[in-house]
Amino acid sequence: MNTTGTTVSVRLNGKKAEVRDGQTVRALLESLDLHPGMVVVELNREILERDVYGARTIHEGDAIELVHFVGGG
Amino acid sequence: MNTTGTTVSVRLNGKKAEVRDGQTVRALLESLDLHPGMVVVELNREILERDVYGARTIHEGDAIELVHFVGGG
Amino acid sequence: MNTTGTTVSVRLNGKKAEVRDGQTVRALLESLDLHPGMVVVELNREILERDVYGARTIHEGDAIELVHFVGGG
Amino acid sequence: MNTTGTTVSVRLNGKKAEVRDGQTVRALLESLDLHPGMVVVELNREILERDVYGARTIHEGDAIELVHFVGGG
Amino acid sequence: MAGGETLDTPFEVGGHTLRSRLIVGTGKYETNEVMVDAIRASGADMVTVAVRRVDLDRTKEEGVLHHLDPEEFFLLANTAGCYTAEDAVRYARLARAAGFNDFVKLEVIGDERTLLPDVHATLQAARTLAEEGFKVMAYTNDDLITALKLEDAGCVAVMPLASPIGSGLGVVNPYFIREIKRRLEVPVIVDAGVGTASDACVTMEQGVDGVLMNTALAAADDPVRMAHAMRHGIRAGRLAYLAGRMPSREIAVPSSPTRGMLD
Amino acid sequence: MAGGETLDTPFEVGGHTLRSRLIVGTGKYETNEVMVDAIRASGADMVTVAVRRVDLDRTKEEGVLHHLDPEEFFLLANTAGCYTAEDAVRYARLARAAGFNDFVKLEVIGDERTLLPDVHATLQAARTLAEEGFKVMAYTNDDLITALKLEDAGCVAVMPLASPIGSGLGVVNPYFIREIKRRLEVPVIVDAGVGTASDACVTMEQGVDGVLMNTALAAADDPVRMAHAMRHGIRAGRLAYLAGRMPSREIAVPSSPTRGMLD
Amino acid sequence: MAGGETLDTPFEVGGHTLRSRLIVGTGKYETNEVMVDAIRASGADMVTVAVRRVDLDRTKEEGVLHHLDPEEFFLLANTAGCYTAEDAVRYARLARAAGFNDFVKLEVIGDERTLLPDVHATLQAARTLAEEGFKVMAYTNDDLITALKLEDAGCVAVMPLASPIGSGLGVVNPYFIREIKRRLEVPVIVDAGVGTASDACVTMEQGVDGVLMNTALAAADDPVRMAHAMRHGIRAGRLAYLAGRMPSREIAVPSSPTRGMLD
Amino acid sequence: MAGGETLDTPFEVGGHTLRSRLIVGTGKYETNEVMVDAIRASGADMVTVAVRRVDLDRTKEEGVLHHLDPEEFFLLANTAGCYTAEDAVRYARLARAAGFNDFVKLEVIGDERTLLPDVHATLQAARTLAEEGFKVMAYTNDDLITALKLEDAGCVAVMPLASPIGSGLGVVNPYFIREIKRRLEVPVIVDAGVGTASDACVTMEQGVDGVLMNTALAAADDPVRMAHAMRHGIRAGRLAYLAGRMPSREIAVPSSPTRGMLD
Repeated sequence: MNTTGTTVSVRLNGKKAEVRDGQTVRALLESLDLHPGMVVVELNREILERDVYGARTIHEGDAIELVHFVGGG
Repeated sequence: MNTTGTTVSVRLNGKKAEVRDGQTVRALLESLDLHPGMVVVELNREILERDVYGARTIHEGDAIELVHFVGGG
Repeated sequence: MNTTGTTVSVRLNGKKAEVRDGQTVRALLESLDLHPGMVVVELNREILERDVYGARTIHEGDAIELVHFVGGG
Repeated sequence: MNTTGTTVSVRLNGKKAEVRDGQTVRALLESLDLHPGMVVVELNREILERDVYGARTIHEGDAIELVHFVGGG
Repeated sequence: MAGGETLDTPFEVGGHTLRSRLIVGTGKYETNEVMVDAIRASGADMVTVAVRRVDLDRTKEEGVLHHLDPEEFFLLANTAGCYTAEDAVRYARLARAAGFNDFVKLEVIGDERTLLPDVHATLQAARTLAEEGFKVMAYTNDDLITALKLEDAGCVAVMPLASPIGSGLGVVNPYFIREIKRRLEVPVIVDAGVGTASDACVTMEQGVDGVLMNTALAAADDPVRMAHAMRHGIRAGRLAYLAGRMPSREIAVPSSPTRGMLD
Repeated sequence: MAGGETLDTPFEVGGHTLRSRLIVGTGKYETNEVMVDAIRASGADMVTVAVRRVDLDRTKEEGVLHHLDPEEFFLLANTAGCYTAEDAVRYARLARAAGFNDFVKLEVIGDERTLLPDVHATLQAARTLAEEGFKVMAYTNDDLITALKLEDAGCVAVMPLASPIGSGLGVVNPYFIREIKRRLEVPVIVDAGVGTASDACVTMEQGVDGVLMNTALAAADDPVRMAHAMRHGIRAGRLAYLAGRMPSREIAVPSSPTRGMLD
Repeated sequence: MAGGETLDTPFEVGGHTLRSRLIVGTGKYETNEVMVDAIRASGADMVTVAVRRVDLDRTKEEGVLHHLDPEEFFLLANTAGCYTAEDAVRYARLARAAGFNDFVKLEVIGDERTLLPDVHATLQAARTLAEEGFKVMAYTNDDLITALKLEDAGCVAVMPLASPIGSGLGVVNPYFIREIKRRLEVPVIVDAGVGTASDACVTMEQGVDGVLMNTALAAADDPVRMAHAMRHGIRAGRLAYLAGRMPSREIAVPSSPTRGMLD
Repeated sequence: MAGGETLDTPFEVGGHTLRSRLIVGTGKYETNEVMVDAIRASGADMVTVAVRRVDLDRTKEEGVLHHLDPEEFFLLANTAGCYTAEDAVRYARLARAAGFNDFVKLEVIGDERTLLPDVHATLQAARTLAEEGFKVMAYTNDDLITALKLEDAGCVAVMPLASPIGSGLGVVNPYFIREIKRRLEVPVIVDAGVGTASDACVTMEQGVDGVLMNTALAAADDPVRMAHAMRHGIRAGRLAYLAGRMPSREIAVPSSPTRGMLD
């Protein structure tokens, strides 16, 4: 896996962001201090099962949505 | 008190009735099998205290009303 | 009738006023430029017929009310 | 046009009916005493312009609907 | 509407016949011109006026007779502003002394905030005035029992409120208004509370004989146009009442034929 | 009423100008004479008719044109009785083939018991008919979103119900009717549910452009008198809307002056 | 509900504290068993009873005390059936002579058909009874002015109707009920007219202190279940009043966040 | 209330049994503490939540799961904020991926100002989601025809509005709500519009299976007390419906005996 630490540009929750190229979703969540069980991840419009967070990696131009439950009626 | 048993006509709860002359209110209630504590007696438009039931007697032409509580809204 | 023109104090429509002693009601209305047919006069709580305006005179302490119709619901 | 007078079965306003084979729509309306201007004719689900009533002819198995305006809300 | 007039029954109060079932007040208009135009547009022939002191400082000409011709309109004086039977009787006598007629719209208010009538004092004043020969049209609340007593007292009309004076809430309690009309023989004229044309229409649909209003016209953005609206609303409600409305039901019923559909 | 006419704004639907804001149906009258008299009394110039098979057994003359002169009244054919978009389109085409005009009152019913419209099928039919050049006046429920879609589909008028056909319950949801009027550009004509004159008046007070009714007239005890009542009710509501009603408030406000009272 | 009790304020009438804001009648039940079960289910601790002649023919045991324990329930005798102030005073004195308490529910009826109170006779009787030391709870109509006079007369509670006795129409005029509550210092208990649980709830939401009902329970298909419903309805209305409802508005406001939506 | 529970029938939605007929939202509370206290006071066991982006700036902790224990409450995710069928489907899938259950409160809004549902897009989304195995509880308007189509589409519950979201206008059209309940087999849960306890009570009296609310609690002056009020109001309405209310009539009927009066 990539360790050089080169960064790539992605769209994270609608905003431009820089993340390590090839970083896994799990690593991303950890870096954001988000508990995997508390969020749902949509990568390029595909909803990810939690058990693939460790396998799926992030690359240039990816669109990532991290959602959760908030108060609503 | 009168024991001869001559009877007199009275108006009892709106109906003509024959009762022993000089009979006490208490005696009347007993003869009607009414518990004094369950009724209120009005004799000729005068409401009687319960402690006079034994003293007040009934005579010709008296108007007697025996009332109690019934279901109502 | 009085012609000296000495004045007296009266209560006219709730306010203190000075009028000529012995002045007639008609004269009062004229002095106020009020058409007799357009007002009703109450003198000391007595409602005056119009035909007595020329006869009834005003004296010290009289309470005079001049009323008419105004818009109302 | 056909003059032999052999009849054919058609469905007229939902009911089975016998009409002269090859009869024109106009002739049908006349035979039914219906003024052409007061009805609209649907022949086998095709709405007919009034100026073809004289040309279009009726044949075995045709479904004819003669409709008009009635009171409605 | 010409021919239409014949569709309705005559309307008489205290021996006086009215062409219109709408009676209007003359208060609270921005100008006297608007007042007169609105009253004419309303079609009313009876108008109410109040009895007040002449303003001797003459800041402005308040006398309503300078604007309304008593030949054109029947003047119904009220006792508005009175809080006791005595005051109401006094104002009624002053009004009659003006010499126009024996009618009075009796009003005895019981509370400043709601302007609700004091039916106890009203009944007392009504008896006094009726004995003095007044033709009393009594403003009251929507209580049937008081209405019956006012009729017994000799009032020529009983005038229950639809809702508080100037509130514009319309007929809050149609049941009571309807029952008052059912039970009285003298005309029942709903007084106060009407806010818009549909209120007037609904009120007349209860079967009452007429409606008296003031604020709904004077406080409308366009009093004259609202007066036209009220004229139509009163008439609409009256005719609908006489025509007998369709029954209302929760289940729908088609208005076009169900037969004659195509295959 | 003569001069009164000028008090209102013009009313145009699909390029056709109407003198009256009241549109009436021609169904369910006891006799054709009463129907014609009632329609004339209502003042309506547009009347709805249904498309049905000619009764070949001629039990009686059903054709409404034997009683109504197309020169006197504008005929608005409806698709009443249709339960699918296809049927509605078929009936609309048959109606247009009659040669009077391109207007159609589109009606696609979704349920026999309530006669409520199937707004999904109605929208579909509206699109088809608008493309075919029909001037579609669409009967719908009181849903704003559907109303907006019908306008987008090209309908020349949207006709929400006040309450179910023939129910006579009046405007059950004035909020929705008002909002539909606020948001649409094409005329909004309330169709169905009006039961008496005050219902018509209240409906117009919501600001809508017109009202269509049938049962309220045909099922009244006296249809002709009720037609007069409705004519007045519609006009009353319209003028009251334009006049701008007084604000309503819970606290009373006197209509006679509070100053000028006697001591 | 346990902890819930603490959510409400205490309720006291004439120096007597009540646990429940619901007061119930004891009339018109099919059986005495159902009456007792329903009253227990209602949670009421004050119950009304009527004063009547003993039935000497003993067709059946009418005495309500054979079924209700005066230790368990506070007996409020009424003067139901009286049409004059004199009769009402007589019945009140008879009731007090029964020896339970000095309270009386004063009722002077003015009309057989509507059973509306004669507020004129009621006021007169209230004055007499208050002078004799009775704790008068006066049944009256929804007239504020009469309510104020009854309070002045010394009544310990004023009991305006929601609608006529046994009508089940609910609170027809919430404005008047609300205003009566606003202006009086003694408890205001709405008496008569409640038909179902929501009526009880709406009544309490006006801010009144309590509700008295009878027919709504006795004439329900299942009086005991309805009694449970009323207990909850009264409590719901009371707590909603104390909680302060949201403002109502015609325009919608989202209950979920509008931000945080996805691209 | 303990024993009371047995007075009602069980309430099941999509195979899940609910103890309470009240479902509450979790939005718009001033603090999370008040939210939790209010929800507990309401007695609700199903609560709605919205799906939104995580706020990466972490201005504050928005995640509702930090405050509500999924073991204590059944989480019903909604698609609030979606204006197209596609968006609603996307949000529903994201919600299900959270791994709690297959339920979704489907909401497709058609207009920002009124937040009224787009019933056309809602129906389309409902079909898609039902096919994907979702247990769809569909928010809709009060149109019976759409409700029937939603049931056909496989929704486990249909949720008509009482009035617009956050309006607090209560049940504006009880006829339609009642008819929807009469005709559907799946549970009918009224969603949106309830403003106070009596609204909840009236809603349940129409016979519906439950009520969903949010603003009425969150926007009350005292949300916790209002939650208690709503719990009682829902129960009162449900029991009153089951108990069968007395018939209402315009004429009064005495609740005390008419016989047995004195001379």
